[in-house]
Amino acid sequence: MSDNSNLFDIDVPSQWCPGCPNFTILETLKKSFTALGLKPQDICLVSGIGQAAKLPHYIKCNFFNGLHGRALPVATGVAAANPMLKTVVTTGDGDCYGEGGNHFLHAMRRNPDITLIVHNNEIYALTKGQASPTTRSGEVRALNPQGTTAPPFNPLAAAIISGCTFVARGFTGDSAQLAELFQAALTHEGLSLVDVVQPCITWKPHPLQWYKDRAKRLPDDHDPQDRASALAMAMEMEETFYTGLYYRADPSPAFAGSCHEQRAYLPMAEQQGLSLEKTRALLQ
Amino acid sequence: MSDNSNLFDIDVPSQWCPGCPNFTILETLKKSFTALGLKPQDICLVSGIGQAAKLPHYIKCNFFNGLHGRALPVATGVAAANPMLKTVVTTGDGDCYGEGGNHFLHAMRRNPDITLIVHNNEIYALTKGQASPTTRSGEVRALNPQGTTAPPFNPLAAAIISGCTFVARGFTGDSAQLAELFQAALTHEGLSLVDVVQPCITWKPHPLQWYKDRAKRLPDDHDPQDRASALAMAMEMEETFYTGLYYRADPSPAFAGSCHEQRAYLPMAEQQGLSLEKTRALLQ
Amino acid sequence: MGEWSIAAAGTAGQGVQTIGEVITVAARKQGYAVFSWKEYESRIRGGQNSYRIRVSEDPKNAPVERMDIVLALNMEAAEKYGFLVKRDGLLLAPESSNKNALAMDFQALANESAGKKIFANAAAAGALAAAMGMNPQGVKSELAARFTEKGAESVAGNESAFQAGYDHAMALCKERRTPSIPDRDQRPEALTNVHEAIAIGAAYAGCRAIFAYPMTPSTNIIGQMAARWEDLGVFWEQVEDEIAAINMAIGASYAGARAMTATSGGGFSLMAEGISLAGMTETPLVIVLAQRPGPATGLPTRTAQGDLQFALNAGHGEFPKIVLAPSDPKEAFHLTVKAFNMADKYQAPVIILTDQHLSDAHFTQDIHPEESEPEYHLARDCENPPYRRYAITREGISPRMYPGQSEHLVCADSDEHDESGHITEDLFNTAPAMAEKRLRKIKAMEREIPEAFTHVPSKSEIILMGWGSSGNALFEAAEQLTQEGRRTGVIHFTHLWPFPELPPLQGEKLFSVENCAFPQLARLVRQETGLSFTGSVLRYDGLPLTGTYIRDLILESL
Amino acid sequence: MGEWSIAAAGTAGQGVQTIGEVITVAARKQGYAVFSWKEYESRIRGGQNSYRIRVSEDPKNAPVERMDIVLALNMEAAEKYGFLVKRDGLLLAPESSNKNALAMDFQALANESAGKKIFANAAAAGALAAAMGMNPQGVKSELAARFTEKGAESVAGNESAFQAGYDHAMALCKERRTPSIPDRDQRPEALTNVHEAIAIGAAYAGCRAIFAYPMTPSTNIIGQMAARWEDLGVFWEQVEDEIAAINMAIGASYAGARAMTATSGGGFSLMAEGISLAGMTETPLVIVLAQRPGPATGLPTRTAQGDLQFALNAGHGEFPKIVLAPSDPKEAFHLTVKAFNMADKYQAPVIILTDQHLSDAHFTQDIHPEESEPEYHLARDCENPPYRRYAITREGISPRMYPGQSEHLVCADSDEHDESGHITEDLFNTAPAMAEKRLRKIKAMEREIPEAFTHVPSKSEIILMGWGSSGNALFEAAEQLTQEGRRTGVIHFTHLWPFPELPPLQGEKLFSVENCAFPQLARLVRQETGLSFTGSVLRYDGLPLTGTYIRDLILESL
Ligand SMILES: Cc1ncc(C[n+]2csc(CCOP(=O)(O)OP(=O)(O)O)c2C)c(N)n1
Ligand SMILES: Cc1ncc(C[n+]2csc(CCOP(=O)(O)OP(=O)(O)O)c2C)c(N)n1
Ligand code: SF4
Ligand code: SF4
Ligand SMILES: [Mg+2]
Ligand SMILES: [Mg+2]
Repeated sequence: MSDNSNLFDIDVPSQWCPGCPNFTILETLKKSFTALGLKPQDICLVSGIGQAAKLPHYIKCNFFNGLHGRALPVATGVAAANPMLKTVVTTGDGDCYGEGGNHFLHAMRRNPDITLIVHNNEIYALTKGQASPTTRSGEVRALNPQGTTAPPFNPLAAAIISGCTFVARGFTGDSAQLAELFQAALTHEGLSLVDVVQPCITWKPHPLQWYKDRAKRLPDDHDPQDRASALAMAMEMEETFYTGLYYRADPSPAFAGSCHEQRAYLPMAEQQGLSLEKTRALLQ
Repeated sequence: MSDNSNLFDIDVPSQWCPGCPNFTILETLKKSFTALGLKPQDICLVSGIGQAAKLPHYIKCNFFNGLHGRALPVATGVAAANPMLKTVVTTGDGDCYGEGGNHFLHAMRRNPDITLIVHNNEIYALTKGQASPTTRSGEVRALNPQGTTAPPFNPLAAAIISGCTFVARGFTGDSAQLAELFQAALTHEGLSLVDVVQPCITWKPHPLQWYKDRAKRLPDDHDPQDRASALAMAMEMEETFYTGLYYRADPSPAFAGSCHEQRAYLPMAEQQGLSLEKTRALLQ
Repeated sequence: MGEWSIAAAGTAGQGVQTIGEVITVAARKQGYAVFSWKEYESRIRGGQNSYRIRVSEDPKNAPVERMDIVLALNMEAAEKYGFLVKRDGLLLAPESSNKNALAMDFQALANESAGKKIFANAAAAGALAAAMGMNPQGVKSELAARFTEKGAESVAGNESAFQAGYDHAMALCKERRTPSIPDRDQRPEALTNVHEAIAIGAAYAGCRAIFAYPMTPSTNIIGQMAARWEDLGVFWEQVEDEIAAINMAIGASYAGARAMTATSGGGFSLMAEGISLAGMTETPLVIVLAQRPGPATGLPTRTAQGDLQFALNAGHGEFPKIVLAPSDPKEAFHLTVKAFNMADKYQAPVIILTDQHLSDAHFTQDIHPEESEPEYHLARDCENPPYRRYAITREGISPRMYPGQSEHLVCADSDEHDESGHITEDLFNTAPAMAEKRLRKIKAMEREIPEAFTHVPSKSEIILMGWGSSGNALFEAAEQLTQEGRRTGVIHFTHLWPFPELPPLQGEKLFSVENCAFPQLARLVRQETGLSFTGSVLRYDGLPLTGTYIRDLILESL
Repeated sequence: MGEWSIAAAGTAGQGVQTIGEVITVAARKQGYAVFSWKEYESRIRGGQNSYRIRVSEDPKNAPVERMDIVLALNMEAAEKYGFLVKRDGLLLAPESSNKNALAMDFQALANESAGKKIFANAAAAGALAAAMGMNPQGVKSELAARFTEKGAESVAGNESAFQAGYDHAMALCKERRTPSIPDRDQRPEALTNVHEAIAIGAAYAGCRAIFAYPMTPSTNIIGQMAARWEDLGVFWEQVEDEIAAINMAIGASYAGARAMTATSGGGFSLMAEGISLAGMTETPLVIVLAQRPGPATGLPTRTAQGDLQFALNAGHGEFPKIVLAPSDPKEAFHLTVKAFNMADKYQAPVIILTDQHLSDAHFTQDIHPEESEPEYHLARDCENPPYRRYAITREGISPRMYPGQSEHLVCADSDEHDESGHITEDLFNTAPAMAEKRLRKIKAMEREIPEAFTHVPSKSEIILMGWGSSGNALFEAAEQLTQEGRRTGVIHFTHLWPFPELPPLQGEKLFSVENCAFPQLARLVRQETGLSFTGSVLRYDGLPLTGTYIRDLILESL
């Protein structure tokens, strides 16, 4: 094994464009797993469809690469069935906020113990450059030759107002911070959101420099416990996108938590069904 | 015609429970139409499925009573096809924020010229009392005998952060205010949201008094132009629900507006297709 | 020996349900088999609904068209349901409207006897018990049992009103031929319901989780899981929409849990993509599709069998699936266990078709759970490492492990994939081989599909073919027709896909019998066998098929 | 006279598309008919893709299996596509790998001649032009035309590299038999594409709005609307999901606009409930389902005909729908006009089935728009007030007005409803009458369904039955088989539902020919006619059916 290699490396050729910042997310995620002492079998990646959603193929672990837009419900099912797995969703802005918007909304409320990583490139990359929910208004995309008109969806604000207790934004240009955010998110109980600004270098919604000019770490005095100021920062989207941990509160009770506790965290696969005796009694 | 009767009365027996506050919404809406000088043919009501969504049947006007959760996209299609219609969606909390959550999210961004009235009874009434997205946590509902665990969805906050320029909450116990809100919403260009607190007197998520104790008009000094304070008020949900106009900004360009302008507001039904000549030319 | 058919009708909230239930339980305690069903409007209060009861010595688990007695709690109910009364039957109603009607002012009786009009339904129950010739003590004590919680006053009021109604009717009924239901020294089989049997069957079959969105008439399945959580032990979650429901169930199942969902037509439509996902990822999944008349919202509280072809073909692309359809609680229980077993073994979606009628009907029928056994097919370990989730095998079935079970990684993919679960673009070998592997499972599945249930006496002139919910009605129709000189056999399908073998036929006239408007079973049978039908008996008014209905239409079309 | 089949292959981004396009246009300008198609991986960069070109004097609008020349821009492409070369064909590649291969270092040639390796694809184009025996001036000027925008330097570089490649290949090719494409004094018919024909056909048919969510291979339909907005004048909106798409289209259509949506399998699954809604509310709707191999995500950039049965049965409940399937741009254009006309007339959903192959292929074919005419069926006024949206009529078709048109109110309902559009619970009359009314429309629709296209010479031994995209391949297979002494006829379906009449058959051996793994057309034909098939020719590797492929499998199975 070379120096850079790690437990999570796998020999599957990538379908991403060479040099895509998705690789930064991939490598950072692998390193974060390693840093947390996780092993491939401890992890279950769940994704939908899109460039982002191909990530699970490039990491050695369990994965379920499902339908476009449906990663969160699948992951919720996984988290319900096996609380011992570290369930991580890796998805795109189209996958998660477009087709999957309703699940996003309700996952925030339901609070399954999942780390949600959104590769936010403000575009539908795999289908060749259409606008996504996070595309800024006025930008030209494949199906908007005259520019989009709708304002972008604000995932951080949506998460904060919906009860999510871990809301962060990363940037592929700042992998050190990204690693910190991933590790913090992975250890947070309940749903944690890391929306990652991920420039697409092929469809180029913007040149790389554009992102670099705008990405700024949250000011040092930002207090992630302060929901109101987190929300205010999240609403600032025009010229700067602040990166870092916007909001973190004490974890709320996680989805299915009391059921897991009652079953001593036994995976459902190992649980018994209703006994014949009890069945007979109930059928009387 | 009796004193109370109006242009919008229709002789269709109601399927609502006698005394349901839905009748207040119905009557207030009819009066608002009258007050604005609208005629039945000017209006198109669109609804989904639920008790709330039956409203169009009880009012004399055009209507499309569609699928559960899909009122907003149908209404968006109507608004695109005929800008001369006053398109109004009447829906329930389950219909709009549950099954229809993704459309809600994106309608806020797309901004079709629609008035969206949500009968928010914090319950799925028609299907007999299950929790809805707006049910408060800890409350007992048909499928939550031990109480729900998720925090409620906050439609006002969601609308405000998503670019909606008219966000209000009404209460069936305050029909004077409701009438004001309806009329203001109906005259607002683009999407306007009126979430109406509508107690269900049959499944009784709470006794009527519970609502009366908690409903309060927004303080006089509330400035609906101030988005931050509108958002802050919307986030206050625990003990009081403030009613009134939370937020109103200058209308953003409405969905399909430039297309309508270009076609001189001609309904699509009256527009011509591609001429034979031009077709022939394009096929060369 | 005889049998009696009764309907209690009235406005939602007037106590029809209570009357139906106490009569049902009391008749059972007197030693009789009861079959009951309901029909009601899609609203919470108001409207006119009815509760139908069939009482017999031996179980007669099918609805009938006409009633010996109709109890109408108000005059609109009398108006609406009066036609149900048999020629020599009886209508009990507040006012008299025709020669078969007995007028009894239930409210006045209640007021006189118990001081309050709200006891009117107790008076009506008394009148019904009298008209039926039941043991009044039994009904009365059932009534009392239901009101003890509300206090002694309520019990006493109900009792007085009941007695008044009973006495009054006894006096009036004397001259009339009425049913008679004397005590019998016999315990009937259990009172069971199809969706309850599915819920219990699922728990017995090892189902650990159900994810569903409320939709009539499927809601009572997750409702059972929620209400009987302590007993059944199945984790349940009401979700934001049906797409979430099926994808969560798939996620849980991928993670090793036996999981299910339940819905009705509209929700099932929304699940089509998820069904295809289960097909591609080879994830076991049980879906109950409780039918109601469509299209779209249709008649939400009524019954139909209109989703057969859709269920058979739901989901884009090609993949094996299994479609089952019980006709009663016993079949429902055993088919549910089979559904979980087959889903697990073949790693495929299984659809169980029920309908509103089955959802709301109660049958007299014992279920013997030991006749079915949960079989588990998760691989306990990997026999030939490295583990490949989609290893190509002779029968098409790959060993399935669950994520976290061991160091063997479980990689599932909705794209076309290689044996290890990774996306493939290899069109020469991998992609077609995977398509073949998946479809090969159908051959193996077919071995577990029994021949269609067939009862065709030799020299039959007619064969009635039906499926699912109409089972008992088919047999009653065949019996009636045979008695009337038209020897008639029955082929009834509880397994619809893979399509079962049919016995060799002898040129009988074939009729499909379907609770829908556009023959779907007939098309399926023709597609699979080439057989032609003489005709179809179709019912599409939202009500269940009955023996008489079928018989009448067969005779008309002969 | 002859015909030539060429493939240009390489990595996405290497210029395969450019080479294919300039050769296509140049060959057309030389007076030839060209048919081209593409196959490519589901990724943005990398992978190995190919662009296939068939050049002939008369149009030959079908793909073929083997190539006269394969141009491989890199050695992986040579490896992957080398097998495509006919026995006496030619492989042009950077290095030599087998006896049919000509090695030409395109990069070196470009570097030497034009000073930059990036002109390698121009060198390759030159080599290809030489190997094909094309007029080099024509190709060169097409190349120049594409690069003028990039400046004179780019044009010059491309030109030099092209010339170098051309000269080099001319020298090398001399000893080899190569195709030859001399100038011809003939203008071929137009170069057309199915999805383009659908977009233009829709605009011509009066379509005013399209709502869609991106999904390969359907995206280029809304893509045409967006890119050619000024010309086509169709309002378009990219929406949040497919459920929104179909419901918006229904909303617009209810409001009087001719409206459509387009999607692929997964998105179509999500639309099933909306299709049922269109059925119930009797709202005209045109849906293009561009198929790709499933289930689930499947092979997103490949082709298949795997959604036939699903399309026929999509949506819960029972309602009339129409399913059409063009095999080429001309049919696509006319069927699109027909789809809008029929949707409007019968107030029902119409599904047009295409696939990835049709989405990406270009045909040489003139389309004569005047052969179809948009017919509008909106009622201009109410003849018998009061206006009732669902008035029951003999044919089942009610006059349709639009909201806001006049004081007549247009009330549409997804619940079962009465004539005025209000919810009904009347099971005795209204509900069954409405179900009948809707289904009655099928009878009327059937009159507009022509007999299946049939070309069966007398004394045919074999009949090939296919549908949609495979049309021309079927005819080529039949021709080949007939020439080889197996007289073969063709029945090709462009109208699939209502199912068309078939001509009387004479006991020929029937084969269904389908771009899928589990015969679906065969099941449909059997369901509707009782006919049995001798076998099926199935292709499920994501590539289109070809004449040779069909012929080979037929001969194998005889
Ligand atoms: C139901 C469905 N609709 C549409 C698609 C087509 N599709 C695949 S990926 C994609 C967009 C992906 O965008 P995003 O999630 O932002 O990922 P990116 O490619 O940008 O990383 C779409 C629309 C699909 N696979 N399934
Ligand atoms: C696809 C689909 N899923 C589920 C249903 C069943 N359903 C009908 S109404 C309803 C809930 C309605 O709740 P809400 O919108 O809050 O209206 P309310 O009855 O409370 O006024 C549900 C779940 C349906 N009709 N369609
Ligand atoms: S298309 Fe864009 S997002 Fe996708 S791999 Fe290439 S650079 Fe990355
Ligand atoms: S169930 Fe509740 S919401 Fe519905 S009509 Fe009755 S009181 Fe109103
Ligand atoms: Mg993206
Ligand atoms: Mg509600």
